[in-house]
Amino acid sequence: MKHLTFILLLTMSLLSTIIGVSQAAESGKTARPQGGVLNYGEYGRPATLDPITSNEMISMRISELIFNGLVGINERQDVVPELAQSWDISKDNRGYTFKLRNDVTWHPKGTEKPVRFTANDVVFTYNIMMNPKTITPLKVRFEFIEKVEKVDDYTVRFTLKRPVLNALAKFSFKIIPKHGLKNPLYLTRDDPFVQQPIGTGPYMLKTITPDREIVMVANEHYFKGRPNIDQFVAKPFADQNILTQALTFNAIDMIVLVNPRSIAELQGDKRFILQPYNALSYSFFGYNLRNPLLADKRVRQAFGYALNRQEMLGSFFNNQGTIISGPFAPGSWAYNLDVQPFPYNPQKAIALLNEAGFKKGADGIMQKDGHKLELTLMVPIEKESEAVKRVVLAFQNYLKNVGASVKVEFKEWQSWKEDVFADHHFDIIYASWVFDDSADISSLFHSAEIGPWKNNFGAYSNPEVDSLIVESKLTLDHEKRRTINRKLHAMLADEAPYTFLWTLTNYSAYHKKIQHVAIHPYKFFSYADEWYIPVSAQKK
Amino acid sequence: MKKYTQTSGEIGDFSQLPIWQKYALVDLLYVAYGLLIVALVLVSYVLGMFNLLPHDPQQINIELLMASPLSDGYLLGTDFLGRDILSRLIMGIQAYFLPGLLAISISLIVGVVLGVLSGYRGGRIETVIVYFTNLIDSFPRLVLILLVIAAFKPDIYYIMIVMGITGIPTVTTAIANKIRFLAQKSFIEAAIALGLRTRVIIMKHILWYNCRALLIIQATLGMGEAILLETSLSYLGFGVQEPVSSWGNMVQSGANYFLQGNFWPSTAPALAILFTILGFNLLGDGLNNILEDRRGR
Amino acid sequence: MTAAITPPLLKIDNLRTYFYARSKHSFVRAVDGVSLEVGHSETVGVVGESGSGKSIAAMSVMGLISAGPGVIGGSIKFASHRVQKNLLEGLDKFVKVEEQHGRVMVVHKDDSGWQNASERIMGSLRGKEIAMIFQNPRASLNPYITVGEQLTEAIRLHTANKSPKESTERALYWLERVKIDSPRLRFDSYPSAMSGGMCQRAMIAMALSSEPSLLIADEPTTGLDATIQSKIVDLMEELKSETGISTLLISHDISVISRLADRVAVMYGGAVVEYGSAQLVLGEDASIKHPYTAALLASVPSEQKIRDKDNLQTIDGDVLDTINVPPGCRFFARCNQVTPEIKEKCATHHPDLREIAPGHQVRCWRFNG
Amino acid sequence: MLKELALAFLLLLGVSFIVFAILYAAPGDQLNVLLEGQLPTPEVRAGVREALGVAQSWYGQYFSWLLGVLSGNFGTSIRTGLPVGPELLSVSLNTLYLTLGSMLVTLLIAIPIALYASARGHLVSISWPLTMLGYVISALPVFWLGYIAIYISIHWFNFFPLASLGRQSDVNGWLYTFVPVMVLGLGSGTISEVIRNLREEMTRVMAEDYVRTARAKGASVWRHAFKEGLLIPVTEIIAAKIPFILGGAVIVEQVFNWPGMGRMAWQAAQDRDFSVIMGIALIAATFVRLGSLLQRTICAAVNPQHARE
Repeated sequence: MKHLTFILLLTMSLLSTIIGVSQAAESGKTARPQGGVLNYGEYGRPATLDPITSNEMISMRISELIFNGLVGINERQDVVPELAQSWDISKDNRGYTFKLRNDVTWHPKGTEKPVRFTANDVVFTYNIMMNPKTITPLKVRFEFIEKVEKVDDYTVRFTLKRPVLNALAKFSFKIIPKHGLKNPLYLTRDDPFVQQPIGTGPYMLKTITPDREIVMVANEHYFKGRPNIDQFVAKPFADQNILTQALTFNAIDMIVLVNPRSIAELQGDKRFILQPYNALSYSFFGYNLRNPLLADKRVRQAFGYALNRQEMLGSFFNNQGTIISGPFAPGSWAYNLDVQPFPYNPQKAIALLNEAGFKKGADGIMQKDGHKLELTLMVPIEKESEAVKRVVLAFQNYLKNVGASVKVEFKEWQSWKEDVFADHHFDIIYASWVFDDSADISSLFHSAEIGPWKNNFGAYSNPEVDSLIVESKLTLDHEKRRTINRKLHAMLADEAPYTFLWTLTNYSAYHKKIQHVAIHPYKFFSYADEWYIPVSAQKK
Repeated sequence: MKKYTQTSGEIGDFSQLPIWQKYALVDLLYVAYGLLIVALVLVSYVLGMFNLLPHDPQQINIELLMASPLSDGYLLGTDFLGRDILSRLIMGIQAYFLPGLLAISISLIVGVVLGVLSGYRGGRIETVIVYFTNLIDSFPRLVLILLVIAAFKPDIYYIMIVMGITGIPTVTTAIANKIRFLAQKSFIEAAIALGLRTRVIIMKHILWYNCRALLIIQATLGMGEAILLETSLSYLGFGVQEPVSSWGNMVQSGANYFLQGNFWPSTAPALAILFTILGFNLLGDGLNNILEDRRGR
Repeated sequence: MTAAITPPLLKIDNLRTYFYARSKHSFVRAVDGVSLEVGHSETVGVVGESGSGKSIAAMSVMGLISAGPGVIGGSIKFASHRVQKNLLEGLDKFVKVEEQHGRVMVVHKDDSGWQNASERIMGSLRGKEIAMIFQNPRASLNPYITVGEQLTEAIRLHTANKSPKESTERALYWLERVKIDSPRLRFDSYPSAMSGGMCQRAMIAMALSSEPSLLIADEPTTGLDATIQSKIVDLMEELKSETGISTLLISHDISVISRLADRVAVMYGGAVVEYGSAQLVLGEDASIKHPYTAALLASVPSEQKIRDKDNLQTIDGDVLDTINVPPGCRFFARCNQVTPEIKEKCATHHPDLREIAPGHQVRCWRFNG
Repeated sequence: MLKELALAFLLLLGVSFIVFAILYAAPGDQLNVLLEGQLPTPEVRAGVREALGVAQSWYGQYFSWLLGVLSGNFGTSIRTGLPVGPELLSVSLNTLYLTLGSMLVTLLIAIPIALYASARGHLVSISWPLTMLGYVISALPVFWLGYIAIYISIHWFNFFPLASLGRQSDVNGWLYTFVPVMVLGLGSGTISEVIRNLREEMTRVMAEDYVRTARAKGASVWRHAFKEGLLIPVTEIIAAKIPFILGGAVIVEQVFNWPGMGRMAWQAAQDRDFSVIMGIALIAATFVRLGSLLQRTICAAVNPQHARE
């Protein structure tokens, strides 16, 4: 399902997320068989294949196979060298100097002999990214960098505007080759590079079929050593039911994200492994506090009590997830486990509503001095939206039981965005935040973020929260920040600008012939170079 | 072995014969079935309108997702949200009834007018109209509709209006040809010679006497198409939107479980569609045969 | 050339062809017990008002009746030097007719069985032994195929001239034979480009080109304007004398019949009411005629009448409705020669065809004493 | 003929303009697809506009597109940045293949049934059930029919009819394309109409005088009825049905993962992908026009005199 992939800051390394690691993971880098092809199915076609302009998951997953960052994140969540072999950080925490590997070459461009990777490429990438004419979601995330300069061919120094906690992890952004682009100043989608990217990564793009099947082959000269599996093929599907069938019929070997309804079917099948990985996202109902009816905290809390989240999670997602109580990525250090999510308690809900001055009308709908408690729930349309439908309609029913009538209105994705973020023409929305490798909730609830195309779409404003957010931003002391965030969590849970629902566990399903599969929660293919297929299983 | 029987007794004036002796049995069966369906549609429309349903079609029941037919109180079982399928089927008619009629009337009325103009007047108007019809015909209907609703909003009325418009050419050309044919048979001259007023000729002699069968066929086909079209769009996610029920979005949501071997949730609405459309088509055929008084086939 | 010596070329016996009026649930007795003979190189004319069933009779001979129940009884014996067979051979087993006092009540018919069997019989004869030409020639030629092709098709189907070259020559020969000007040109043109008369000539050419033993001409002149009509008749007369082909000529036009026919059958209400040599049947003497024939003749303009300025008679009343056939004489209702003494019989009993002079039969109580 | 071509050209022009008008009238911004994943603040939008340099009046936009097309350049997809022309070519060929195939299926099934029904009254007993079957099948939602077909082929014949598999697979790759073609041919409501239509025509023609003549001269009835009773109606149907079948293709391509124009259209419609939508509309319309051109030429060839107008 479609997420609001917005850029929040919340550093990976502090996320003790369950990284899916298959049984075989422990066996160290012993000699593993090479060869074999891995066909994986995607729902939809990738638009662009480069790390800069691509703005949907499919493309990002592919560029994860083709490119590298200066640093990487290993399965244990530590920052590890990748293109940079070492780094040192200045006293004032504003200077980051990276020593680059000198044995890295770019994928050969056609027949030309491979070009070496140098500091120029790093500088170049940064400049491209920040150029106003480059259209990329990344920009926002690197505004904390003041400048970057090349020290020598294999050294670059970044200077930060201000010290940032765990800045290092942010240097995992992908590096693109200086010689790769047609236009040396900025990158738009009509540059051939976005369709024929060359990188330093374990796999190099071979061909794109007319059906936009992306064929990638092992990079013999990969600096971490040649990846085990010879070929990765991304196959686009237009129908999720067919996608699942394709797996069960061995037409593909892997589905990166299994549709909730198919989980049961695949669990039963011994040929496949269902591997959970943290979605790094949570779903919620967001309220528009501009609506006087919703401005009252008690009403929002009442809605919280009215929902039976456990039931929904159970029967819609067969319990593949965790119910949450607050705005932080579950399992993160900031998440306050002492705060309990609203229990299912309709009576309490009704009581709260009455307390807020609502009385049940003749038609069973609560009303307060003439105003009925009638609200519009805006939901974006997608072809494959069953889960969404279930949740929102269930929501509608639960609220009906406590005397609030909700009108569900499905809108085409773009106009939905316009309505919610530009015109604020809505009462309630159902959406999910997806945290990428770095996230921060400050933008969600700070009053400065109210306004068109700002993240605080619900116009929630509370000076206390504001100050807390600012505080936590400024402090560099980890413990201090932790306490602040826990406070923040408790507060927002009580204030209920959102009704926080749950974070779902994503599942990837793959044929069990594929060994040593570790999945990165967000980038997915980060460790794909270590996956392998036993020789016996390579012949299909 | 075919049997032909002479009416026994005095052979006199036969116009009094009951219709089931007048016309081919097949046609009568067709029409009967068609009328039955139409009646059912009307009834369920009314039922829906006054909400006289076994269950609340919106009421979801999370304990009982996708119950099989005849399970406690749910005659046709429940859907992926535990809502009563029967009630939603009945309610589903609402989605098509008026919009469908709108679509049909657009294509019939405009079609007839243009058809008469081009067939009866001819000349420059005709060329213009021909261009117009060809123009509409050049669009793949579904693509056009996709475009429109993606551009504006997925509203069944938008869909049906577009469908109505795309339906115009068929009617227009049919009517125009009919008129030309009649003109060839110097039928119209005769009428004019009889001193009939143009309006009468067109309305009564051309449209009513000679085109009614054709129009009926078009109308019945139109309703069928409306339903199928909405279904296709539902599959693409642009049909009637939840929680409002339409047969299309019922088939679609049910079909998500089809390949897993759970056929019923999609089969139920699919059958509804099947029988209804069949009814409309047969009604058209039967009436056509009877009005043209052809031997039933 | 009377039928006595050799078996006649075509001998229709008590042919009955009914149709079924679905809307009225009863039979249209289009042909109701017709008997006829066509001798070798003889032309028999069948005359009668439209709706008297003459065309249906002809079609029945050709086995072209497709509406049910169609032919339900009788025999059609055909005997040329090449073929001798009953065209309804063994077809009776496909029909079961239930009658109540002379009136057919129920017909069971296995249409497909009948059709297939009849096709088997007729297949070898149609076009080859028996050829047919129709009224309204322009519609009777295939508008999508050139005249020449339609001719050569017939020729290749039924004669020894198989090769395109031969058949083309043959076709051209026949086109000339029927006096189509510039046949080579016409050969390649489509019927739509030709006049009605021209088309009829082409039809005739097509019919004769396969040198059949019997030609059935169904209203060959109807739907053509007068001058053309007479031209066509001239042509047929000529061809008759040249080829001596036996012809069954159906027409409502006495003048045509009188010019071409050796013998004449007058049909009324699906039955033959008078049958005999042309000069007898169409002669002046009204006293030995069936009243209907007399009336028919009286309604035709002849020089004589025009000279005497006596005005044309018309036959009052309408053509007999062959669904609701009265028990008595079918012409009774319109007959102007009913005498009080026979009135009773006329009203109640159907007279049969009886020979009042050698080779002259009439179906009327006046002659049945 | 020349006139026909001119008309066709005019029509294509009209089509492109209408589509353009719709796109232009549509609310929302065709750049949204680029701004996915970030908050498209006015500033960002401005930046994008500058980067793409699409600041044109509507007619400017239309005519620059038109000129481009006339010079063989269909513009580039805003989504992928790829030139639309070549992609459209391959994709539209796939769709054409699907469309023609299904057309063939429809006719192969409809014609015998129709002829049966028309041939003679007494064959009714046989043709009735067939006709019914035709009606039933074409009253089913086409994607559901597709699911049934997939289910059956998986569970009964143990093969998975995905076009993509067919391409890389062994000798009988055609089997993979066979199922979708069947589904489209049977479904999408066409077949019943085709049957009805052909039946009426054939029956009418069988009653024509010249057919009787043919029987009377012992020639093959079918041969004589062929042109008017079958050839012409069939071509007319083909011409008339192309737009519908193209519509059905959208669905079938989704179900069977068929890399065709319909899928592209679906995606593009959501992205407001200007050049792609325009291109597709143009190609589709061209197919339709070609169909009717074909039909007219055949009619003219069959019978130059236009015997029956």
